Amino acid sequence: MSSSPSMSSSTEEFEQRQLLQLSKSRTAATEADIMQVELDGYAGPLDLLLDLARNQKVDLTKISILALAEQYLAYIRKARDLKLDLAADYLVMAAWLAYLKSRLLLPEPEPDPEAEPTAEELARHLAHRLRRLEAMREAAKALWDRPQLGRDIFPRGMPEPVNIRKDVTYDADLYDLLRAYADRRNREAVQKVTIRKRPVWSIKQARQRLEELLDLSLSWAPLDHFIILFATEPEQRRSATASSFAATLEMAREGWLELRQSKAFAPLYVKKKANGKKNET
Amino acid sequence: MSAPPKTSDDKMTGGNVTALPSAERREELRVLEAVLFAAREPLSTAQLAAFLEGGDDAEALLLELQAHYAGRGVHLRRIGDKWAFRTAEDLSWLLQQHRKETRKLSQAALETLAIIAYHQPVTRAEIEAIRGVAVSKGTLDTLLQTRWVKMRGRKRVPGRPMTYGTTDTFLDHFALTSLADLPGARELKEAGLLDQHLPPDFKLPDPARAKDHDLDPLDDDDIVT
Amino acid sequence: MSAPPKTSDDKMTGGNVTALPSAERREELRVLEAVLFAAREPLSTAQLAAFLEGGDDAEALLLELQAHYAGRGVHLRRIGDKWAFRTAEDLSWLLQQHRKETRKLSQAALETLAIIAYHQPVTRAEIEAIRGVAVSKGTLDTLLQTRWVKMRGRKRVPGRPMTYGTTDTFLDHFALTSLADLPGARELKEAGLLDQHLPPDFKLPDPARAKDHDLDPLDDDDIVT
Repeated sequence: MSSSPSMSSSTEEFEQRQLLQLSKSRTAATEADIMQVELDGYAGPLDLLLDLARNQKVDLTKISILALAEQYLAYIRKARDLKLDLAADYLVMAAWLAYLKSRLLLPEPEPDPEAEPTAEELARHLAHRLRRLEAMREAAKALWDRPQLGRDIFPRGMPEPVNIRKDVTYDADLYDLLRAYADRRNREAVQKVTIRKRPVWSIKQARQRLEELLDLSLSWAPLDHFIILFATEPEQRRSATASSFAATLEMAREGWLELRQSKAFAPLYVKKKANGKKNET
Repeated sequence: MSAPPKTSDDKMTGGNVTALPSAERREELRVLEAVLFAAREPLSTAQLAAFLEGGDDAEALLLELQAHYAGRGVHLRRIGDKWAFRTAEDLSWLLQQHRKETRKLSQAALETLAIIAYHQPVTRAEIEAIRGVAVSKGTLDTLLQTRWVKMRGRKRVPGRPMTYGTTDTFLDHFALTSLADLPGARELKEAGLLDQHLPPDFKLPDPARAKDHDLDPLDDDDIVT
Repeated sequence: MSAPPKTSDDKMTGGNVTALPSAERREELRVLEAVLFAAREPLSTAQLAAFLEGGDDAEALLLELQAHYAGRGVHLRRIGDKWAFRTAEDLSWLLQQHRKETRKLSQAALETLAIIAYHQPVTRAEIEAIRGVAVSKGTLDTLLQTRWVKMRGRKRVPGRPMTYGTTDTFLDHFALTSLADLPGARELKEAGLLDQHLPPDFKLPDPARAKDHDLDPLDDDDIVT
């Protein structure tokens, strides 16, 4: 039953479904986008009230709200007797109707404009809400029964679309034309200077060379000496120095070479550690 | 029909030769007829007027054309401020082969559509107050997807909730000339059932929460479009 | 139109009351009208006859409907043995909307046009050599569209590349009497458009002297309209 632990986390929807086993079969509001035969039930307490009101078989304007409240409360009581979980909004409605019922049964105090609405007013308002809901239900049906495009009435089967033809005209004047030509010729006529691609030493390249050279050198040596050995062109030296410096820091961090410098801007000395391990180990 | 038919021309002229439709006017009617016949989607009076050369009143010409087609197999329908030729609804049985798979709406969606149509511009909270249950996001999505419903701007109340209304596509689909043609619209209005301005306790039958739901009545001014 | 118009109804009945279309016949006309309106393709007389209940002659009814639409914006046209509503021929202009739009030539197009003007007949590869950048097909298409540029024949070299030149429309648009009016190097320098210090081997071709004698004339295949 609904009280079992596995069901205790049931959603409101589930609780409604439980309640609705009591009610007669009907379609109800659904989250689904398309019409389908939905779980039997009511779309909320107002829907239930409206159904009960219809059972009074009178015009909704002449409905007895007191009788309706009693029917609703009886319905809820029955649901609880069957130990059905009820959605909170059904219970809120029950509480409110119990309150309304008690007020309808009590003699009304002297009308006080400052006080809350009288029981009569509350009852009238509820009746109005029910009428409004019913009116919208009927309107929905009447709307759907109207002739519908594509179902009952049809547009032209072979529409003849309007062709929009764009007549594009271009504009340019002679000055623009000559300016464009002269500018291009000026640019092309100036002797072509090709800027040679400057070789750039990557840190990886620098490190590879340094590793090779350091393998051959067993004592302290200035880093610059190594750089001169592999960066033979003067124009490469700046890039090679930067990359080599970064590479030596990396290698020192990995613990396979030592670095030494006497003061700022002094030559940087490097030496392979005696038990230095290579990167790839 | 046993008597010789009175034609629309007879009615218009009433025997007065000066009131005869001029050749120009007839030509304007032909133009409107051709453009409307060729189009599949409804065209606005302004769009149609652009096809007319003379200073003739497009509206008057369209009404004349509409009258001309009144008893025919094809009708000129007015849809909001737009116009379109559509087959006569009583001939629907002939055209079943053209019938498209009609979009089916859930009861909740259909009810929500009706509430939006009759109460627009209306907020989600107002729809919920009428139906007495929450409106799922899917329902509004579905209605927006059909293009029958559109957002109509935010209401100028705290929280600035979005309001919803119907479109011209809605009018076209349900063969409505205007919202005043909604089934029973006048009766519902007279019965006060379309009134948004309700006492606070209308909103929820929960006395504890009733006062939170005091909504300002909707004016057109509230709608920022 | 000064005389009271004869309406189509008058024409049909010819004043003979017995020849009046009966209510049934009118209904059959409505049916044909609606079916033809909603049809997605022209329908044969036999197909249309299937929609008629009575034993009425479909052909005769269709001819009557056709006569009814004869002076209207829409005609019922017979296409082979089939029927369809079509916009009246004389109103077909309604379905053609011309929209005029003036665009400025892009810098690339302007440059290419200028190179074609001075260096014609010139191949695409030659234009690219002068510009130093590729010429897109779109640029050449645009120039052909302006009608300022035309194809001038294929060059008698391997690959037989197409050459381009300018048209009379070009001369007209830029208010030039002939290509000889295009300013030469000296004038361009005077106008400050060309650099004063250009290499001695700098040459500006004389487009007026351009001859087509070393070109193969255009084939039919070359003509792209």
